Amino acid sequence: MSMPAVFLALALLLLVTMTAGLLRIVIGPSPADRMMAAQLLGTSGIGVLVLLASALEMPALIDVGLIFALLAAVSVTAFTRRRIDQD
Amino acid sequence: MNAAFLYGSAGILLFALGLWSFLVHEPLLRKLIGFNIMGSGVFHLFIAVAHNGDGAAPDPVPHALVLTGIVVAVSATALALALNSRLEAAAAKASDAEAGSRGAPERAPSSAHHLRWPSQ
Amino acid sequence: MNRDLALLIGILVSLFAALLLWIFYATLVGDPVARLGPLALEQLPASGVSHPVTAVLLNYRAYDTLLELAVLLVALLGIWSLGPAPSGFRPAGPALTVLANWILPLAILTSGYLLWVGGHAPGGAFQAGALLGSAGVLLRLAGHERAGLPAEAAQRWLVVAGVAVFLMVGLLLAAFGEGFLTYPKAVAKWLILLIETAATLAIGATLAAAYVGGRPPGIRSPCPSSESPSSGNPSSGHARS
Amino acid sequence: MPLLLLLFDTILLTTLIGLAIAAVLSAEPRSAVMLFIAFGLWLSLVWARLGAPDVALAEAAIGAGIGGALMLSAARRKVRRDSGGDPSHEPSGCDASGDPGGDPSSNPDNTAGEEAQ
Repeated sequence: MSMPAVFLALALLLLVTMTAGLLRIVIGPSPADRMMAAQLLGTSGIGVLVLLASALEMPALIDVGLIFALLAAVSVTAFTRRRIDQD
Repeated sequence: MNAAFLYGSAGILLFALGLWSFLVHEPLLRKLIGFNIMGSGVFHLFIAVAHNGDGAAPDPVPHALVLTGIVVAVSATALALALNSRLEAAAAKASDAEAGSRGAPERAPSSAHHLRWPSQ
Repeated sequence: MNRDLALLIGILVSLFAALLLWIFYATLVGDPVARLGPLALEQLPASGVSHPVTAVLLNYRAYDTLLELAVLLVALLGIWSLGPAPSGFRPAGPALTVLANWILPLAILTSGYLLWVGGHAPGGAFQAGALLGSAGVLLRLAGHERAGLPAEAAQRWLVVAGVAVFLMVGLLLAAFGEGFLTYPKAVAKWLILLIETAATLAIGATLAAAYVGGRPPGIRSPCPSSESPSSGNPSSGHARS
Repeated sequence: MPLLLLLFDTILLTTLIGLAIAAVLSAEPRSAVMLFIAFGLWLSLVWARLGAPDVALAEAAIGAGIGGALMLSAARRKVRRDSGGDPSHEPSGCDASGDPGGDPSSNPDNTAGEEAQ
Protein backbone atom coordinates (compact mmCIF):
# COMPACT_ATOMS: atom_id res chain seq x y z
CA MET A 1 0.00 0.00 0.00
CA SER A 2 1.48 3.32 -1.04
CA MET A 3 1.70 6.30 1.27
CA PRO A 4 -1.13 8.32 -0.33
CA ALA A 5 -3.41 5.30 -0.06
CA VAL A 6 -2.61 5.00 3.65
CA PHE A 7 -3.41 8.68 4.15
CA LEU A 8 -6.63 8.28 2.24
CA ALA A 9 -7.61 5.27 4.31
CA LEU A 10 -6.95 7.22 7.50
CA ALA A 11 -9.00 10.13 6.20
CA LEU A 12 -11.79 7.69 5.42
CA LEU A 13 -11.65 6.38 8.98
CA LEU A 14 -11.87 9.94 10.33
CA LEU A 15 -14.78 10.63 8.01
CA VAL A 16 -16.66 7.62 9.38
CA THR A 17 -16.12 8.78 12.96
CA MET A 18 -17.27 12.28 12.00
CA THR A 19 -20.44 10.87 10.49
CA ALA A 20 -21.05 8.99 13.71
CA GLY A 21 -20.53 12.24 15.62
CA LEU A 22 -22.99 14.02 13.37
CA LEU A 23 -25.76 11.82 14.69
CA ARG A 24 -25.43 13.78 17.91
CA ILE A 25 -26.27 16.98 16.02
CA VAL A 26 -29.36 15.35 14.58
CA ILE A 27 -30.72 13.70 17.71
CA GLY A 28 -29.58 16.34 20.22
CA PRO A 29 -31.23 16.35 22.71
CA SER A 30 -30.05 19.68 24.15
CA PRO A 31 -28.74 22.57 22.02
CA ALA A 32 -25.40 22.34 23.85
CA ASP A 33 -24.99 18.73 22.68
CA ARG A 34 -25.56 19.82 19.11
CA MET A 35 -23.08 22.65 19.40
CA MET A 36 -20.38 20.39 20.82
CA ALA A 37 -20.94 17.92 17.98
CA ALA A 38 -20.54 20.73 15.46
CA GLN A 39 -17.27 21.67 17.18
CA LEU A 40 -16.11 18.07 16.93
CA LEU A 41 -16.84 18.20 13.22
CA GLY A 42 -14.54 21.20 12.87
CA THR A 43 -11.74 19.52 14.80
CA SER A 44 -11.81 16.23 12.90
CA GLY A 45 -12.27 18.20 9.70
CA ILE A 46 -8.79 19.64 10.21
CA GLY A 47 -7.44 16.10 10.43
CA VAL A 48 -9.22 15.06 7.24
CA LEU A 49 -7.96 18.14 5.41
CA VAL A 50 -4.34 17.60 6.43
CA LEU A 51 -4.52 13.93 5.39
CA LEU A 52 -6.16 14.86 2.09
CA ALA A 53 -3.46 17.46 1.47
CA SER A 54 -0.92 14.64 1.49
CA ALA A 55 -3.06 12.05 -0.27
CA LEU A 56 -4.12 14.31 -3.16
CA GLU A 57 -0.84 16.28 -3.18
CA MET A 58 -2.58 19.62 -2.71
CA PRO A 59 -0.66 21.55 -0.04
CA ALA A 60 -3.24 24.37 -0.18
CA LEU A 61 -5.66 22.16 1.74
CA ILE A 62 -3.52 22.76 4.83
CA ASP A 63 -4.54 26.42 4.57
CA VAL A 64 -8.18 25.35 4.64
CA GLY A 65 -7.42 23.45 7.83
CA LEU A 66 -5.83 26.61 9.21
CA ILE A 67 -9.05 28.55 8.59
CA PHE A 68 -11.04 25.79 10.28
CA ALA A 69 -8.79 26.02 13.32
CA LEU A 70 -8.94 29.81 13.50
CA LEU A 71 -12.69 30.13 13.16
CA ALA A 72 -13.86 27.06 15.06
CA ALA A 73 -14.40 29.21 18.13
CA VAL A 74 -16.62 31.79 16.43
CA SER A 75 -19.83 29.80 16.17
CA VAL A 76 -19.60 28.42 19.70
CA THR A 77 -19.00 31.96 20.94
CA ALA A 78 -22.03 33.16 19.00
CA PHE A 79 -23.97 30.34 20.63
CA THR A 80 -23.14 31.38 24.19
CA ARG A 81 -22.98 35.18 24.16
CA ARG A 82 -25.76 37.41 25.44
CA ARG A 83 -26.59 40.90 24.36
CA ILE A 84 -26.37 43.86 26.73
CA ASP A 85 -30.14 44.22 26.98
CA GLN A 86 -30.88 40.54 27.59
CA ASP A 87 -31.39 39.18 31.04
CA MET B 1 -16.71 11.36 -15.92
CA ASN B 2 -18.06 8.99 -13.33
CA ALA B 3 -17.09 11.12 -10.34
CA ALA B 4 -18.31 14.27 -12.11
CA PHE B 5 -21.74 12.71 -12.60
CA LEU B 6 -21.89 11.48 -9.01
CA TYR B 7 -21.00 14.87 -7.54
CA GLY B 8 -23.04 16.83 -10.06
CA SER B 9 -26.16 14.80 -9.28
CA ALA B 10 -25.62 15.50 -5.61
CA GLY B 11 -25.57 19.22 -6.49
CA ILE B 12 -28.86 18.92 -8.36
CA LEU B 13 -30.35 16.99 -5.46
CA LEU B 14 -29.28 19.71 -3.01
CA PHE B 15 -30.77 22.34 -5.29
CA ALA B 16 -34.11 20.52 -5.41
CA LEU B 17 -34.10 19.98 -1.64
CA GLY B 18 -33.41 23.66 -0.98
CA LEU B 19 -36.03 24.77 -3.49
CA TRP B 20 -38.65 22.53 -1.91
CA SER B 21 -37.84 23.80 1.57
CA PHE B 22 -37.87 27.39 0.36
CA LEU B 23 -41.34 26.96 -1.13
CA VAL B 24 -42.94 24.88 1.59
CA HIS B 25 -41.77 26.27 4.92
CA GLU B 26 -43.22 29.43 6.37
CA PRO B 27 -40.69 30.86 8.86
CA LEU B 28 -38.13 33.12 7.26
CA LEU B 29 -35.17 31.45 8.95
CA ARG B 30 -36.14 28.09 7.46
CA LYS B 31 -36.71 29.72 4.09
CA LEU B 32 -33.24 31.22 4.29
CA ILE B 33 -31.66 27.89 5.15
CA GLY B 34 -33.45 26.35 2.19
CA PHE B 35 -32.33 29.20 -0.02
CA ASN B 36 -28.72 28.80 1.06
CA ILE B 37 -28.81 25.04 0.51
CA MET B 38 -30.25 25.71 -2.94
CA GLY B 39 -27.34 28.05 -3.68
CA SER B 40 -24.87 25.53 -2.31
CA GLY B 41 -26.29 22.94 -4.67
CA VAL B 42 -25.62 25.21 -7.64
CA PHE B 43 -22.10 25.94 -6.40
CA HIS B 44 -21.54 22.23 -5.90
CA LEU B 45 -22.64 21.48 -9.45
CA PHE B 46 -20.19 24.10 -10.74
CA ILE B 47 -17.32 22.62 -8.75
CA ALA B 48 -18.20 19.11 -9.91
CA VAL B 49 -18.20 20.23 -13.55
CA ALA B 50 -14.86 21.98 -13.06
CA HIS B 51 -13.28 18.79 -11.70
CA ASN B 52 -11.35 17.14 -14.54
CA GLY B 53 -10.54 13.88 -12.85
CA ASP B 54 -7.93 13.30 -10.17
CA GLY B 55 -4.49 14.63 -10.95
CA ALA B 56 -5.58 16.93 -13.78
CA ALA B 57 -5.80 20.68 -13.19
CA PRO B 58 -9.40 21.77 -12.58
CA ASP B 59 -11.10 24.41 -14.68
CA PRO B 60 -10.47 27.78 -12.93
CA VAL B 61 -13.45 29.67 -14.44
CA PRO B 62 -16.26 27.97 -12.45
CA HIS B 63 -14.13 28.23 -9.33
CA ALA B 64 -13.90 32.00 -9.73
CA LEU B 65 -17.65 32.26 -10.34
CA VAL B 66 -18.45 30.23 -7.23
CA LEU B 67 -16.00 32.25 -5.14
CA THR B 68 -17.84 35.50 -5.86
CA GLY B 69 -21.17 33.74 -5.51
CA ILE B 70 -20.45 32.58 -1.96
CA VAL B 71 -19.67 36.08 -0.75
CA VAL B 72 -22.75 37.53 -2.45
CA ALA B 73 -24.94 34.80 -0.95
CA VAL B 74 -23.80 35.59 2.58
CA SER B 75 -24.35 39.32 2.11
CA ALA B 76 -27.85 38.64 0.78
CA THR B 77 -28.49 36.46 3.83
CA ALA B 78 -27.34 39.25 6.12
CA LEU B 79 -29.66 41.71 4.39
CA ALA B 80 -32.59 39.31 4.66
CA LEU B 81 -31.97 38.72 8.36
CA ALA B 82 -31.71 42.46 9.04
CA LEU B 83 -34.98 43.05 7.19
CA ASN B 84 -36.57 40.21 9.12
CA SER B 85 -35.55 41.60 12.49
CA ARG B 86 -37.06 45.00 11.62
CA LEU B 87 -40.21 43.29 10.45
CA GLU B 88 -40.48 41.31 13.66
CA ALA B 89 -39.91 44.39 15.77
CA ALA B 90 -42.69 46.16 13.90
CA ALA B 91 -45.00 43.15 14.24
CA ALA B 92 -44.27 42.84 17.96
CA LYS B 93 -45.06 46.52 18.39
CA ALA B 94 -48.32 46.20 16.47
CA SER B 95 -49.49 43.16 18.42
CA ASP B 96 -48.42 44.91 21.59
CA ALA B 97 -50.60 47.87 20.74
CA GLU B 98 -53.48 45.57 19.91
CA ALA B 99 -53.12 43.67 23.18
CA GLY B 100 -52.98 46.98 25.01
CA SER B 101 -56.20 48.21 23.48
CA ARG B 102 -57.91 44.88 24.12
CA GLY B 103 -56.69 44.95 27.71
CA ALA B 104 -58.78 48.02 28.43
CA PRO B 105 -62.32 47.04 27.49
CA GLU B 106 -63.94 49.38 30.00
CA ARG B 107 -62.54 52.42 28.23
CA ALA B 108 -64.62 54.29 25.76
CA PRO B 109 -64.12 52.77 22.30
CA SER B 110 -63.13 56.09 20.82
CA SER B 111 -60.13 56.52 23.10
CA ALA B 112 -59.13 52.87 23.46
CA HIS B 113 -56.72 52.79 20.56
CA HIS B 114 -54.92 55.89 21.77
CA LEU B 115 -53.89 54.41 25.07
CA ARG B 116 -51.42 51.62 24.91
CA TRP B 117 -51.48 50.87 28.61
CA PRO B 118 -54.33 51.77 30.94
CA SER B 119 -52.15 53.02 33.79
CA GLN B 120 -50.92 55.95 31.75
CA MET C 1 -49.15 25.52 4.50
CA ASN C 2 -51.34 22.45 4.25
CA ARG C 3 -49.98 19.00 3.68
CA ASP C 4 -51.41 18.32 0.23
CA LEU C 5 -49.94 21.47 -1.21
CA ALA C 6 -46.54 20.64 0.30
CA LEU C 7 -46.75 17.18 -1.27
CA LEU C 8 -47.73 18.64 -4.64
CA ILE C 9 -44.82 21.07 -4.54
CA GLY C 10 -42.57 18.17 -3.58
CA ILE C 11 -43.69 16.14 -6.60
CA LEU C 12 -43.24 19.09 -8.97
CA VAL C 13 -39.79 19.86 -7.59
CA SER C 14 -38.82 16.17 -7.95
CA LEU C 15 -39.93 16.18 -11.58
CA PHE C 16 -37.91 19.33 -12.16
CA ALA C 17 -34.88 17.72 -10.50
CA ALA C 18 -35.28 14.62 -12.68
CA LEU C 19 -35.35 16.83 -15.77
CA LEU C 20 -32.20 18.64 -14.62
CA LEU C 21 -30.47 15.32 -13.94
CA TRP C 22 -31.34 14.05 -17.40
CA ILE C 23 -29.99 17.25 -19.01
CA PHE C 24 -26.85 17.01 -16.92
CA TYR C 25 -26.32 13.39 -17.93
CA ALA C 26 -26.93 14.17 -21.60
CA THR C 27 -24.38 17.00 -21.40
CA LEU C 28 -21.80 14.73 -19.82
CA VAL C 29 -22.11 11.85 -22.29
CA GLY C 30 -22.62 14.11 -25.31
CA ASP C 31 -19.92 15.60 -27.47
CA PRO C 32 -17.36 17.54 -25.46
CA VAL C 33 -17.88 21.26 -25.92
CA ALA C 34 -15.27 23.99 -26.01
CA ARG C 35 -14.52 25.19 -22.50
CA LEU C 36 -12.87 28.29 -21.15
CA GLY C 37 -10.52 26.41 -18.83
CA PRO C 38 -7.76 25.57 -21.35
CA LEU C 39 -7.88 29.12 -22.72
CA ALA C 40 -7.55 30.53 -19.21
CA LEU C 41 -4.56 28.30 -18.48
CA GLU C 42 -2.97 29.12 -21.84
CA GLN C 43 -3.12 32.88 -21.28
CA LEU C 44 -1.86 32.61 -17.70
CA PRO C 45 1.69 33.94 -18.39
CA ALA C 46 0.21 37.17 -19.77
CA SER C 47 -2.08 37.77 -16.79
CA GLY C 48 0.49 38.96 -14.24
CA VAL C 49 -0.28 36.23 -11.70
CA SER C 50 0.45 32.53 -11.77
CA HIS C 51 -2.67 31.22 -10.04
CA PRO C 52 -5.45 30.66 -12.60
CA VAL C 53 -8.39 31.45 -10.28
CA THR C 54 -6.91 34.82 -9.34
CA ALA C 55 -6.21 35.49 -13.01
CA VAL C 56 -9.85 34.80 -13.88
CA LEU C 57 -11.15 36.95 -11.02
CA LEU C 58 -8.89 39.96 -11.33
CA ASN C 59 -7.87 39.92 -14.96
CA TYR C 60 -10.06 38.06 -17.46
CA ARG C 61 -13.31 38.69 -15.66
CA ALA C 62 -12.39 41.85 -13.78
CA TYR C 63 -15.71 43.49 -14.69
CA ASP C 64 -17.55 40.69 -12.96
CA THR C 65 -15.50 41.12 -9.79
CA LEU C 66 -15.94 44.88 -9.84
CA LEU C 67 -19.70 44.55 -10.07
CA GLU C 68 -19.67 41.87 -7.42
CA LEU C 69 -17.97 44.28 -5.03
CA ALA C 70 -20.69 46.77 -5.94
CA VAL C 71 -23.34 44.17 -5.04
CA LEU C 72 -21.73 43.73 -1.63
CA LEU C 73 -21.81 47.48 -1.16
CA VAL C 74 -25.47 47.67 -2.13
CA ALA C 75 -26.34 44.90 0.32
CA LEU C 76 -24.59 46.82 3.10
CA LEU C 77 -26.36 50.05 2.13
CA GLY C 78 -29.62 48.14 2.35
CA ILE C 79 -28.76 47.00 5.87
CA TRP C 80 -27.70 50.49 6.92
CA SER C 81 -30.86 52.04 5.52
CA LEU C 82 -32.95 49.92 7.91
CA GLY C 83 -31.91 51.97 10.92
CA PRO C 84 -29.47 51.84 13.79
CA ALA C 85 -27.81 48.56 14.78
CA PRO C 86 -29.20 46.32 17.52
CA SER C 87 -27.42 46.50 20.83
CA GLY C 88 -24.03 44.89 21.23
CA PHE C 89 -22.91 42.01 23.39
CA ARG C 90 -21.86 42.09 27.02
CA PRO C 91 -18.17 42.61 27.79
CA ALA C 92 -16.20 39.38 27.49
CA GLY C 93 -15.18 37.32 30.48
CA PRO C 94 -11.51 36.42 31.00
CA ALA C 95 -11.56 33.24 28.90
CA LEU C 96 -13.10 34.89 25.85
CA THR C 97 -10.81 37.90 26.22
CA VAL C 98 -7.74 35.69 26.09
CA LEU C 99 -9.18 33.72 23.18
CA ALA C 100 -9.93 36.88 21.21
CA ASN C 101 -6.51 38.29 22.02
CA TRP C 102 -4.94 35.16 20.57
CA ILE C 103 -7.16 34.68 17.56
CA LEU C 104 -7.42 38.25 16.27
CA PRO C 105 -3.74 38.83 15.49
CA LEU C 106 -3.50 35.34 14.01
CA ALA C 107 -6.56 35.98 11.84
CA ILE C 108 -5.17 39.28 10.59
CA LEU C 109 -1.81 37.64 9.88
CA THR C 110 -3.46 34.73 8.07
CA SER C 111 -5.58 37.11 6.06
CA GLY C 112 -2.46 38.98 4.92
CA TYR C 113 -0.87 35.64 4.06
CA LEU C 114 -3.89 34.56 2.01
CA LEU C 115 -3.90 37.89 0.19
CA TRP C 116 -0.23 37.62 -0.74
CA VAL C 117 -0.30 33.94 -1.62
CA GLY C 118 -3.27 34.52 -3.96
CA GLY C 119 -0.86 35.51 -6.73
CA HIS C 120 0.57 32.02 -7.08
CA ALA C 121 -1.51 29.59 -5.00
CA PRO C 122 -5.08 29.26 -3.68
CA GLY C 123 -6.01 32.37 -1.75
CA GLY C 124 -6.86 35.94 -2.59
CA ALA C 125 -9.06 38.87 -1.72
CA PHE C 126 -12.30 37.00 -1.11
CA GLN C 127 -10.86 34.44 1.28
CA ALA C 128 -8.77 37.05 3.09
CA GLY C 129 -11.74 39.41 3.31
CA ALA C 130 -14.04 36.70 4.62
CA LEU C 131 -11.49 35.83 7.28
CA LEU C 132 -11.19 39.49 8.31
CA GLY C 133 -14.96 39.73 8.48
CA SER C 134 -15.12 36.67 10.71
CA ALA C 135 -12.48 38.20 12.96
CA GLY C 136 -14.76 41.26 13.20
CA VAL C 137 -17.64 38.98 14.19
CA LEU C 138 -15.56 37.49 16.98
CA LEU C 139 -14.64 40.97 18.17
CA ARG C 140 -18.29 42.02 18.29
CA LEU C 141 -19.17 38.85 20.16
CA ALA C 142 -16.44 39.71 22.66
CA GLY C 143 -18.15 43.00 23.44
CA HIS C 144 -16.78 45.47 20.90
CA GLU C 145 -19.91 47.17 19.66
CA ARG C 146 -18.63 48.16 16.19
CA ALA C 147 -16.98 44.78 15.44
CA GLY C 148 -13.53 46.35 15.44
CA LEU C 149 -14.41 48.82 12.69
CA PRO C 150 -13.63 52.54 12.94
CA ALA C 151 -16.23 55.23 13.47
CA GLU C 152 -18.95 55.77 10.91
CA ALA C 153 -17.21 58.26 8.62
CA ALA C 154 -14.05 56.14 8.32
CA GLN C 155 -16.17 53.02 7.93
CA ARG C 156 -17.89 54.50 4.91
CA TRP C 157 -14.53 55.14 3.27
CA LEU C 158 -13.45 51.61 4.08
CA VAL C 159 -16.46 49.88 2.52
CA VAL C 160 -16.23 51.84 -0.74
CA ALA C 161 -12.45 51.31 -0.95
CA GLY C 162 -12.75 48.14 -3.05
CA VAL C 163 -15.01 49.59 -5.72
CA ALA C 164 -13.23 52.95 -5.66
CA VAL C 165 -9.71 51.59 -6.16
CA PHE C 166 -10.93 49.16 -8.80
CA LEU C 167 -12.68 51.91 -10.75
CA MET C 168 -9.78 54.31 -10.34
CA VAL C 169 -7.29 51.79 -11.72
CA GLY C 170 -9.61 51.04 -14.62
CA LEU C 171 -10.20 54.70 -15.45
CA LEU C 172 -6.49 55.55 -15.16
CA LEU C 173 -5.65 52.71 -17.52
CA ALA C 174 -8.29 53.95 -19.94
CA ALA C 175 -6.87 57.47 -19.68
CA PHE C 176 -3.39 56.19 -20.52
CA GLY C 177 -4.64 54.61 -23.71
CA GLU C 178 -5.10 51.03 -22.54
CA GLY C 179 -8.60 49.61 -22.38
CA PHE C 180 -10.69 49.85 -19.22
CA LEU C 181 -9.09 47.34 -16.81
CA THR C 182 -6.65 46.06 -19.44
CA TYR C 183 -3.43 45.87 -17.48
CA PRO C 184 -0.09 46.44 -19.21
CA LYS C 185 1.95 43.30 -18.67
CA ALA C 186 4.83 45.01 -16.85
CA VAL C 187 2.71 46.33 -13.98
CA ALA C 188 -0.15 43.82 -14.04
CA LYS C 189 1.05 42.05 -10.92
CA TRP C 190 1.24 45.24 -8.85
CA LEU C 191 -2.06 46.62 -10.09
CA ILE C 192 -3.75 43.33 -9.22
CA LEU C 193 -2.12 43.36 -5.78
CA LEU C 194 -3.29 46.96 -5.22
CA ILE C 195 -6.85 46.14 -6.21
CA GLU C 196 -6.84 42.98 -4.13
CA THR C 197 -5.57 44.79 -1.04
CA ALA C 198 -8.34 47.37 -1.28
CA ALA C 199 -10.88 44.64 -2.01
CA THR C 200 -9.77 42.62 1.02
CA LEU C 201 -10.23 45.59 3.34
CA ALA C 202 -13.58 46.44 1.76
CA ILE C 203 -14.91 42.87 1.89
CA GLY C 204 -13.78 42.41 5.48
CA ALA C 205 -15.31 45.71 6.58
CA THR C 206 -18.53 45.05 4.65
CA LEU C 207 -19.05 41.59 6.07
CA ALA C 208 -18.31 42.71 9.63
CA ALA C 209 -20.63 45.70 9.23
CA ALA C 210 -23.30 43.40 7.78
CA TYR C 211 -23.03 41.26 10.90
CA VAL C 212 -23.53 44.35 13.08
CA GLY C 213 -26.87 44.59 11.30
CA GLY C 214 -27.59 48.31 11.12
CA ARG C 215 -26.05 51.72 10.95
CA PRO C 216 -22.75 51.80 12.85
CA PRO C 217 -23.23 52.37 16.55
CA GLY C 218 -21.36 55.42 17.71
CA ILE C 219 -21.31 57.34 20.91
CA ARG C 220 -24.84 57.19 22.25
CA SER C 221 -26.30 60.65 22.35
CA PRO C 222 -29.16 61.37 24.73
CA CYS C 223 -32.44 61.01 22.90
CA PRO C 224 -33.69 64.35 21.63
CA SER C 225 -37.38 65.05 21.98
CA SER C 226 -38.17 65.38 18.29
CA GLU C 227 -36.15 62.91 16.23
CA SER C 228 -33.04 60.85 16.75
CA PRO C 229 -29.97 62.19 14.95
CA SER C 230 -29.52 59.06 12.89
CA SER C 231 -32.94 59.21 11.28
CA GLY C 232 -32.86 62.93 10.61
CA ASN C 233 -31.27 64.66 7.64
CA PRO C 234 -30.75 61.76 5.26
CA SER C 235 -28.85 63.92 2.78
CA SER C 236 -25.75 64.13 4.96
CA GLY C 237 -25.23 60.37 4.75
CA HIS C 238 -25.54 60.36 0.99
CA ALA C 239 -23.12 63.21 0.57
CA ARG C 240 -20.40 61.28 2.33
CA SER C 241 -20.96 57.98 0.53
CA MET D 1 -6.72 3.58 -4.55
CA PRO D 2 -9.69 4.11 -6.94
CA LEU D 3 -11.88 1.83 -4.86
CA LEU D 4 -10.84 3.66 -1.69
CA LEU D 5 -11.59 6.97 -3.36
CA LEU D 6 -15.01 5.76 -4.45
CA LEU D 7 -15.80 4.69 -0.88
CA PHE D 8 -14.57 8.09 0.32
CA ASP D 9 -16.77 9.89 -2.20
CA THR D 10 -19.80 7.84 -1.25
CA ILE D 11 -19.49 8.62 2.45
CA LEU D 12 -18.83 12.30 1.73
CA LEU D 13 -21.92 12.62 -0.44
CA THR D 14 -24.33 10.56 1.66
CA THR D 15 -23.46 12.53 4.77
CA LEU D 16 -23.69 15.81 2.86
CA ILE D 17 -27.17 15.06 1.64
CA GLY D 18 -28.18 13.64 4.99
CA LEU D 19 -27.10 16.86 6.68
CA ALA D 20 -29.00 18.94 4.16
CA ILE D 21 -32.18 16.89 4.66
CA ALA D 22 -31.84 17.15 8.43
CA ALA D 23 -31.26 20.91 8.25
CA VAL D 24 -34.27 21.41 6.01
CA LEU D 25 -36.61 19.22 8.06
CA SER D 26 -35.65 20.48 11.50
CA ALA D 27 -38.36 22.75 12.89
CA GLU D 28 -36.50 24.03 15.94
CA PRO D 29 -34.59 27.11 14.74
CA ARG D 30 -31.40 26.62 16.72
CA SER D 31 -30.86 23.01 15.72
CA ALA D 32 -31.69 23.85 12.11
CA VAL D 33 -29.00 26.53 12.15
CA MET D 34 -26.46 24.23 13.77
CA LEU D 35 -27.16 21.57 11.15
CA PHE D 36 -26.70 24.24 8.53
CA ILE D 37 -23.33 25.24 10.00
CA ALA D 38 -22.28 21.58 9.98
CA PHE D 39 -23.49 21.34 6.39
CA GLY D 40 -21.31 24.31 5.41
CA LEU D 41 -18.22 22.81 7.04
CA TRP D 42 -18.87 19.46 5.40
CA LEU D 43 -19.40 21.14 2.05
CA SER D 44 -16.01 22.78 2.33
CA LEU D 45 -14.50 19.32 2.94
CA VAL D 46 -16.20 18.04 -0.21
CA TRP D 47 -14.86 20.95 -2.25
CA ALA D 48 -11.40 20.35 -0.84
CA ARG D 49 -11.64 16.78 -2.08
CA LEU D 50 -12.80 18.00 -5.52
CA GLY D 51 -9.59 19.99 -5.97
CA ALA D 52 -11.06 23.43 -5.32
CA PRO D 53 -9.05 24.75 -2.35
CA ASP D 54 -9.90 28.37 -3.23
CA VAL D 55 -13.59 27.76 -2.84
CA ALA D 56 -13.09 25.54 0.19
CA LEU D 57 -11.17 28.38 1.86
CA ALA D 58 -13.95 30.86 1.23
CA GLU D 59 -16.68 28.46 2.31
CA ALA D 60 -14.78 27.57 5.50
CA ALA D 61 -14.24 31.24 6.37
CA ILE D 62 -17.86 32.14 5.71
CA GLY D 63 -19.63 28.98 6.86
CA ALA D 64 -17.76 28.74 10.15
CA GLY D 65 -17.52 32.47 10.76
CA ILE D 66 -19.99 35.05 9.55
CA GLY D 67 -22.74 32.89 8.10
CA GLY D 68 -23.08 30.70 11.15
CA ALA D 69 -22.91 33.59 13.61
CA LEU D 70 -25.50 35.60 11.65
CA MET D 71 -28.01 32.77 11.57
CA LEU D 72 -27.35 31.72 15.15
CA SER D 73 -28.16 35.16 16.49
CA ALA D 74 -31.35 35.24 14.42
CA ALA D 75 -32.32 31.79 15.73
CA ARG D 76 -31.65 32.85 19.32
CA ARG D 77 -33.87 35.86 18.87
CA LYS D 78 -36.60 33.64 17.53
CA VAL D 79 -36.28 31.10 20.35
CA ARG D 80 -36.49 33.86 22.94
CA ARG D 81 -39.55 35.33 21.35
CA ASP D 82 -41.34 32.03 20.91
CA SER D 83 -40.66 30.97 24.48
CA GLY D 84 -42.47 34.09 25.65
CA GLY D 85 -39.46 35.83 27.08
CA ASP D 86 -38.86 39.50 26.67
CA PRO D 87 -40.11 40.29 23.16
CA SER D 88 -37.68 41.29 20.44
CA HIS D 89 -36.03 44.45 21.46
CA GLU D 90 -36.36 47.75 19.68
CA PRO D 91 -33.44 47.98 17.32
CA SER D 92 -33.25 51.69 17.88
CA GLY D 93 -31.17 53.01 20.72
CA CYS D 94 -33.66 55.80 21.19
CA ASP D 95 -37.19 54.73 21.92
CA ALA D 96 -38.50 58.19 21.24
CA SER D 97 -37.69 57.84 17.57
CA GLY D 98 -39.80 54.70 17.28
CA ASP D 99 -42.99 56.09 15.82
CA PRO D 100 -42.72 59.80 15.27
CA GLY D 101 -46.07 59.84 13.47
CA GLY D 102 -47.90 58.04 16.26
CA ASP D 103 -49.86 59.37 19.15
CA PRO D 104 -47.54 61.38 21.39
CA SER D 105 -49.22 60.14 24.55
CA SER D 106 -48.34 56.53 23.78
CA ASN D 107 -44.65 57.15 23.21
CA PRO D 108 -43.02 57.11 26.65
CA ASP D 109 -44.62 53.91 27.85
CA ASN D 110 -43.27 51.79 25.07
CA THR D 111 -40.79 49.68 27.02
CA ALA D 112 -42.84 49.79 30.20
CA GLY D 113 -45.72 48.17 28.35
CA GLU D 114 -43.49 45.38 27.09
CA GLU D 115 -42.16 44.61 30.53
CA ALA D 116 -45.52 44.62 32.17
CA GLN D 117 -46.85 41.89 29.91
